[in-house]
Amino acid sequence: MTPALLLHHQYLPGVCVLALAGELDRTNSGELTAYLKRVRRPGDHVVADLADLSFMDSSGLHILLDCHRTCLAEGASLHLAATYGVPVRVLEVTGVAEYLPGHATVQEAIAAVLRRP
Amino acid sequence: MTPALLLHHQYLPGVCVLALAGELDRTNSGELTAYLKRVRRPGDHVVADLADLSFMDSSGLHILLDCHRTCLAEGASLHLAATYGVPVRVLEVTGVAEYLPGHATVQEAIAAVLRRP
Amino acid sequence: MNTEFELRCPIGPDLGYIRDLVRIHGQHHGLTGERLDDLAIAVNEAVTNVFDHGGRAGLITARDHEHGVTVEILDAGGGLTPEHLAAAIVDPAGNHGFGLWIIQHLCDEVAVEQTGLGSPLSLHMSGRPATVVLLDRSARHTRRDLRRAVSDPTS
Amino acid sequence: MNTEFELRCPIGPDLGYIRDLVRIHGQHHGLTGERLDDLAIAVNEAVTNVFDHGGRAGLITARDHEHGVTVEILDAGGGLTPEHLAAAIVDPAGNHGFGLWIIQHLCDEVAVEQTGLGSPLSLHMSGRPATVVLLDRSARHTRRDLRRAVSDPTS
Ligand SMILES: Nc1ncnc2c1ncn2[C@@H]1O[C@H](COP(=O)(O)OP(=O)(O)O)[C@@H](O)[C@H]1O
Ligand SMILES: Nc1ncnc2c1ncn2[C@@H]1O[C@H](COP(=O)(O)OP(=O)(O)O)[C@@H](O)[C@H]1O
Repeated sequence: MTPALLLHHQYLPGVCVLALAGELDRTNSGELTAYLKRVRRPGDHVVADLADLSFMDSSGLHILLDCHRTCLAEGASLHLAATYGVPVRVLEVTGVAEYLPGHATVQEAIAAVLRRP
Repeated sequence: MTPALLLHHQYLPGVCVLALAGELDRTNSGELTAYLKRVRRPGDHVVADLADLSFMDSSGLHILLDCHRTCLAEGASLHLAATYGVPVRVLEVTGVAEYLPGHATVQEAIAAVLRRP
Repeated sequence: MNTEFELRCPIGPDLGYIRDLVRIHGQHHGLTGERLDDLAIAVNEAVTNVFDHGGRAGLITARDHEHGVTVEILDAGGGLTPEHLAAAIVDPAGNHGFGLWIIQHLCDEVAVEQTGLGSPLSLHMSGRPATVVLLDRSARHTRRDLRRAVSDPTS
Repeated sequence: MNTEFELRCPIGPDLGYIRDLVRIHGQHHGLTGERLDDLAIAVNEAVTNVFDHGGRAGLITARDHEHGVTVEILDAGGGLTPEHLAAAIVDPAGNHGFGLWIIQHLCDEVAVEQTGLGSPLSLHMSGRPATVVLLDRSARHTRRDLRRAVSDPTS
């Protein structure tokens, strides 16, 4: 039984807002990779809303960093929103948090992304 | 580690209203026996509020039945309130539910007890 | 490496820990709602008996099957017999006898063996709804639903 | 009957089940909050490695101590070495290497043995607050609290 990972997205002009819910681990991280590839339009900024993500492992970190690099290469950026609990723990202990800007809410993340286009 | 069992009581004229919370099993059922003995005044009806009791085993049934018998011997009765989940399952499968009147709410249980003094 | 089990833990006095483990096991192997409660209730009664009547030590082993789980409670005391199971009665007027009755009425299959190592009690639980089992097996009692009864005390 | 463990389960692909078992074990043996998260995160990484780099089978054994718990992940493959642990680095620019780093930075003690049966990785977790451990050990990174940072992005 693979833990449930629920993925949703919403488009704003130049921004793909991605909501992750459930538990993200090695058994379902491929779903996130495929989803990102499918829904992110070239050049889009990405805001990843982690509010309902109760677990994230190192494979999740790798996907976020890959996404970050893809964004940078296209002049865009990846911002995280509502990070707490296990995801923030994993982001923190590895130092990855320092590479990925974090915001209290999705609204603030979107505002930050749109301020520096 | 013994699971937490929280016991509270409140007096009404002729009625002892007992609220049980947590998990009731063989490792802590002695606490309930002692508590009942201490707080129930002779002749009191008892209303046992099980709303926040998430587990009850057969030792809990024995205590309720003992209390029921003590009440009967003194012309009083034991009524249960807000029984669902595990406690109702155990009361049902043993047929004990048929001996102990059950009510949706504490208020209804108190009203029923006071109707037949 | 023997991994012909899904979960194993020694019998200890922390009944809440054992109930939680059994719930996690059942949940991850397809049991939900009342079936999950039933398994936790049954295992709890069996372990309580190991302390009340048995060797006060033993081993719990949980396995999964295509449609449900089996939990084996191995009492190091070895005193539990098929006769005890067969003799289980419910006597709300008396003071004893609920444990083995509850176990046999909540589980789909219950069996006890006697081995040199103790008396393993196997409780099998399928994933199908519990109501079926209750209607099936418990003709002895009126199966009125207390939750219905409590919401309408006149019924 | 060997009961020198508190909990044992075979390594299987249901990582969520293993995390839940480990959480129940830690919780009933005194771990709370972040310490409980840390243990679940570390065990999850170790078990993931058994699938990614190891024998894809093995055994998880949890024991409790006076002030905390130890979880042993025995990889049937036996390929994990102390050198792997020592070589663990974090390279946010690269693509690998987070698992063993995370394990060693979240647990109080980490050790690997090599036996004929496989490579048991022992993760020890005490009940004391995790922040102490982090401040202690992770001088390499600025330990700013992301939760503080996210509520004030300018800080
Ligand atoms: N693990 C055990 N070892 C020995 N005897 C047992 C064990 N479990 C149950 N029994 C026997 O079966 C009887 C019925 O048990 P049970 O239905 O659980 O009710 P109770 O525990 O209230 O007596 C016990 O009184 C005891 O004689
Ligand atoms: N169970 C294992 N068996 C064999 N080698 C392992 C095992 N776990 C880790 N390793 C080795 O240690 C390296 C670092 O592991 P880790 O830090 O988890 O990062 P990653 O899994 O991303 O490579 C692996 O690439 C592998 O060579």
